[in-house]
Amino acid sequence: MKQIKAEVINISEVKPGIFNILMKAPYIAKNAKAGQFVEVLCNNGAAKNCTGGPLLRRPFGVHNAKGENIEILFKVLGKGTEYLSQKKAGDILDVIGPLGNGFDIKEGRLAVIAGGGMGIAPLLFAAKQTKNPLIFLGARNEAELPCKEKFENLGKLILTTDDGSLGEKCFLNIPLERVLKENKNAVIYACGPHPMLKCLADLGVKYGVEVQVSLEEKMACGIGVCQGCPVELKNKDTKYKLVCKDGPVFNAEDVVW
Amino acid sequence: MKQIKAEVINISEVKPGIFNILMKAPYIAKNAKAGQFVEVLCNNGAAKNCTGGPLLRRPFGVHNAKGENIEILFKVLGKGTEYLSQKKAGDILDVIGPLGNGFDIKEGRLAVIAGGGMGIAPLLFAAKQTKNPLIFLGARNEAELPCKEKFENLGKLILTTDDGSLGEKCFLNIPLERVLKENKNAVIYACGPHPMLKCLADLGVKYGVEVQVSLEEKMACGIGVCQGCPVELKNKDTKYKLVCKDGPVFNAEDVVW
Amino acid sequence: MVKINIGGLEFKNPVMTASGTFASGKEYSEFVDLNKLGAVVCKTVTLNQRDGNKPPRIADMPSAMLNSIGLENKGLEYFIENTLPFLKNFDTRTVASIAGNNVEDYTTLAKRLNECKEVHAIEVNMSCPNVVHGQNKGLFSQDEKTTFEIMSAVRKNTNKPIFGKISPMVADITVIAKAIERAGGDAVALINTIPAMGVDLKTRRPLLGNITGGLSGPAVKPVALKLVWDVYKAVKIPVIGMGGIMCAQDALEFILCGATAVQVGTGNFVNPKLTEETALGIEKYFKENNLSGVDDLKGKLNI
Amino acid sequence: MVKINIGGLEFKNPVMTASGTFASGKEYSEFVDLNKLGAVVCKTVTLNQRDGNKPPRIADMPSAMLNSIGLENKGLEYFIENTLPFLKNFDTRTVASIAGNNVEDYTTLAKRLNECKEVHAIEVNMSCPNVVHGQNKGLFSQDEKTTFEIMSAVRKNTNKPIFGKISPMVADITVIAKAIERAGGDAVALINTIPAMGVDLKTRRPLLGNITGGLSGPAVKPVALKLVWDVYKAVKIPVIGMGGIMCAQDALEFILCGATAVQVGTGNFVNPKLTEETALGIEKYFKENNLSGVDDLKGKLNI
Ligand SMILES: Cc1cc2nc3c(=O)[nH]c(=O)nc-3n(C[C@H](O)[C@H](O)[C@H](O)COP(=O)(O)OP(=O)(O)OC[C@H]3O[C@@H](n4cnc5c(N)ncnc54)[C@H](O)[C@@H]3O)c2cc1C
Ligand SMILES: Cc1cc2nc3c(=O)[nH]c(=O)nc-3n(C[C@H](O)[C@H](O)[C@H](O)COP(=O)(O)OP(=O)(O)OC[C@H]3O[C@@H](n4cnc5c(N)ncnc54)[C@H](O)[C@@H]3O)c2cc1C
Ligand SMILES: Cc1cc2nc3c(=O)[nH]c(=O)nc-3n(C[C@H](O)[C@H](O)[C@H](O)COP(=O)(O)O)c2cc1C
Ligand SMILES: Cc1cc2nc3c(=O)[nH]c(=O)nc-3n(C[C@H](O)[C@H](O)[C@H](O)COP(=O)(O)O)c2cc1C
Ligand code: FES
Ligand code: FES
Repeated sequence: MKQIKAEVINISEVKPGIFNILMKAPYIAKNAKAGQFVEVLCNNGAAKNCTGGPLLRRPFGVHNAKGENIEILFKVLGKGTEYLSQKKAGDILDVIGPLGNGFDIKEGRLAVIAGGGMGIAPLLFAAKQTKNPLIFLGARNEAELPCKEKFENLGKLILTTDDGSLGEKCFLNIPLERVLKENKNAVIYACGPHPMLKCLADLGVKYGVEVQVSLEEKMACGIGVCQGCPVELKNKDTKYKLVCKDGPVFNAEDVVW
Repeated sequence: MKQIKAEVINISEVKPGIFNILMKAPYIAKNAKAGQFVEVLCNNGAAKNCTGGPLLRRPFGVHNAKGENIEILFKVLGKGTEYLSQKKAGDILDVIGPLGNGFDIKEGRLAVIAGGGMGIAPLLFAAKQTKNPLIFLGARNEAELPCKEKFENLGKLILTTDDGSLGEKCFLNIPLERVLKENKNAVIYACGPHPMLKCLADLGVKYGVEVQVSLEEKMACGIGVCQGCPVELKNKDTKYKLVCKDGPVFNAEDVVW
Repeated sequence: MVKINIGGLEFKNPVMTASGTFASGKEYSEFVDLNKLGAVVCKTVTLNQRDGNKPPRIADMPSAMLNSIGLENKGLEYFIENTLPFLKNFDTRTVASIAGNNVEDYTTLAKRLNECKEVHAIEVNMSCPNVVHGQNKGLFSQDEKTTFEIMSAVRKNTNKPIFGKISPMVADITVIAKAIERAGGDAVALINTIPAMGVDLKTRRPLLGNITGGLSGPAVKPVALKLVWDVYKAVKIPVIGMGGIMCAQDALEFILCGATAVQVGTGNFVNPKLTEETALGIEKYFKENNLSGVDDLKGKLNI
Repeated sequence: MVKINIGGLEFKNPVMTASGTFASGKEYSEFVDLNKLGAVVCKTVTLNQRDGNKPPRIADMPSAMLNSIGLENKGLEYFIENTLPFLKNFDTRTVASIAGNNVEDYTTLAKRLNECKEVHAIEVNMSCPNVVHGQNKGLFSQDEKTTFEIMSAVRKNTNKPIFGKISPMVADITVIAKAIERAGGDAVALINTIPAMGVDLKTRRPLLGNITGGLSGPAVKPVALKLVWDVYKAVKIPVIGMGGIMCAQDALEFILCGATAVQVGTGNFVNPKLTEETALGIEKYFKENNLSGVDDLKGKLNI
């Protein structure tokens, strides 16, 4: 992991309120694994004078890494993401990464990608590192499902929305369960809202299938120093592990849901 | 006084680090007197989230008022002025004004304008409201003396700089004293660094000439509420008066220098 | 309208001005309709005229300001003759804020103001960090016994509702709040500014003429919320919360943490319309969320 | 190099890491050269493993952060066996930070760490706002007597320099600082975080799992400077200042207000190179201003 001055090469609003930033970060691009993340400073380097954005960095999954560049994909929720959304090509971002463990991609097993809402962000990179994955992407509605076209050539794409505005009108666990019934050697790589991940964890238990979930927690340091991002795990030497360092990807079986 | 949403019509860097903002503020343009000032919000309206600039407003003299527009002229010193310097045409500024008492322009008397450094800012407007003024502008060097050309047609212009890069190489009190010797009915309207104003106050006493000085103090409210901007005066019912409300213009005789 | 009641006195809504940040309302009445406010809490008045501290009295801090005004005011009689009459013209509550150098001063102030029918309630400021008191180094409200004595003295000399305004800088705020309650205080008002300072490295001088001052504004809000929550759990009398309120949401957060009313201070300087906007914003929130009164939100933190 | 001396121990410069914000240096050693720091103050260690508080443990505040970690750590023996060895590789001072539930815990911790030659000094944390102690509601360092007892117990059990780390939330910080001095403490370290809280109006829940937490970062600097200044004037032992240091200038301001050394906390999360940059910046400033040592700036406020 390194602290990088990354130049914004391109920023685009892919759906209303959802932005994609392509930035030059050769070290991170070269070293990042799917499921790892970066911590981006969202103020003008002048935390002291508080000119712009929050004090603490914000974590974002590596959405894509290619050549010297990486991409992040994010939704504007608060002042950190709002600050980032206003960046322009040529601006310099202060980024730390790559951070966390990333997915443990199991070759030779059926890769099932499962992304809900903004959870799809780190999964593009994951999908690219698996062979012929089955890709389940779900969201509340079409507007909340950005970048599906980027996934189209990577594997078989199954879309679901809560309101039926795109794909099947259901949660993604419904079509996903149909697949699990027939593919016990599948591995699920998942990221999304907590209830969705819990549901996948249950499916994993039911069908004896490995489920890797990428979790979220508020972060300060992002590198395992501050103990600010605990996740409760079962049967371990300590009650908590750290999302930023031991995660963000955990085996669903280990998590106290 | 009113709180106005003023659109930036033009912003220009007139000398390195010195900016002029022309903004649309009909109410202020119509009601402002020379020597009055405005208080400008220098953060994104989001003081709560501290996105950009300092919490407290910043005071600036009305540099010019014409039609629906006013101008301010300022030097970048800290985060408030830095924030303002980054504004663009079309941006909206939150401005309170006009504030303070302004100069008491005495018609029929010889008007002597005396501005040091950024003290020239409110004096353009003052010069315009006097007839055939003698205008003394002083600065450390040429680079610190913006907008002298704006004064050129308003009256007789006498320039001084500490390093001789423009006009006479001396403080402006030297040529000014020469004038006072011969014009006991002059009134001096002055703004500039504290030592310069003190020096003019002394000259006023020496020659029995009225000197009106525009003073500065850190401000919070700008309207006489917080008692944050005291200036010590002689022989008054209270020790202090307020720069924002009782001033910024004071009779030099009354001030405890 | 979100009416509230403190010590038997009704306020049309929970929004008050914080003492010292609104003078007596005259200046800000050009920006806000005072009739829309729950109360105007006037600048603290002392028995005699006070000149205040030497300048500079103001400095900027990250998300905050520092002040060391030093209770500049023209004294009690001037206040009664020249300041109070203005507020008679408005349909809002007038709260006088008082400070003394000792218990006797507070007694005199309370007795005299009790006679003024324009005054609806009295806030007892025992916590100005910019004034040094003769007998002890600290602020009155940093000491349980002194707090009790002052509040008792004021209680004996007025039957108007009285609020005890206290400093955040104590080991256990509940001890002080309980002393106010025991003495017959009708509300605990907090927080006053946090003692603080700033320096200029270039000149090696303090930023304030008085060296130290009081911190206020958004930076202190998390500290204030915690103390309001502590006091809310400890006493039965209402809590008046303040510290860093910059919008209606901030005010609602204070109510959620147990405040019956709120005061807006530093925020006035940033946005002169803030008091009225806060009152409107609270009303809107209560309507949208079908809350019938402040008790429906007060202290209702899900924990 | 701006060397300093605390309790007879030399530090190569006045910049230390603030406990709990740097772990034991391993992670940040990828960003900074630990050899460039005056000292690494390790995360507070307790006798036994502590799980810490339930999440969320972190929240953003204006110019600040809120935390309620709750002293999560693996306990004393783990610390000695697994953490300390790493720091042996660096030419900097290692300061262990300790916290207990009672005086006996502090005694045991001090005694055991006194045997570890890797430990150069001990910081006695009596002020973590995220831990509830059995016997009393407050923090140890909010009480003069408890502070004295703990520091005395530690003093008796180690001859290494000891720093008493204290909470800002007291009526009179000098009383606590003097208790540390009387007990034989070698330095007063302040401030620990300010007790605070945040709430989410939408969910009506506190932002932290532990409800309340501690505030740190730029917002608290003015409060910290004032307390450092107060303590500097009250005691003869060195003051170690911290609270919101985000650059060398901030650190120099602390020294100007009387600090002999400074600690960098929250700033590490914003800028992982901050400790080293601060050390370099201080050195540059001293050189440019022809200051021969920290005493040339310490407490030299023009007033
Ligand atoms: C390891 C990791 C990887 C992440 N990757 C991505 C990513 O690739 N793309 C992306 O868009 N986001 C991602 N997130 C979430 C992202 O970090 C947050 O959305 C961001 O920090 C919000 O910052 P803010 O300042 O804009 O909002 P804040 O001001 O912090 O919060 C604004 C509001 O949004 C809520 N909020 C904050 N974070 C979340 C969240 N994660 N989910 C739902 N509500 C939230 C807050 O509670 C608050 O109500 C990731 C988080 C983690 C821990
Ligand atoms: C009534 C009034 C009218 C004014 N009119 C003008 C004007 O027309 N044009 C203009 O350029 N300025 C004017 N000023 C000064 C202006 O308000 C300040 O320059 C401004 O507030 C600085 O804000 P900042 O946030 O950029 O600097 P800060 O961050 O507040 O300060 C940065 C540094 O500059 C120093 N500083 C701040 N203000 C001044 C000052 N006035 N003189 C010298 N050093 C200072 C500070 O001490 C600090 O070291 C006026 C002031 C008053 C009271
Ligand atoms: C400039 C200024 C003057 C103040 N004067 C007084 C005062 O006279 N009496 C008083 O009780 N509090 C006074 N205060 C404290 C405020 O009433 C309030 O308690 C504090 O500022 C916290 O609220 P805020 O963050 O909204 O400003 C003053 C505060 C400021 C900023
Ligand atoms: C996440 C976090 C964890 C902390 N843990 C400890 C701790 O274990 N022991 C301790 O004495 N102080 C702890 N502190 C307090 C800091 O050491 C420091 O006193 C405080 O944060 C003020 O400095 P700052 O503003 O530079 O962060 C912690 C602070 C933070 C932000
Ligand atoms: S964010 Fe600091 S340990 Fe995870
Ligand atoms: S700035 Fe508030 S009284 Fe002058």
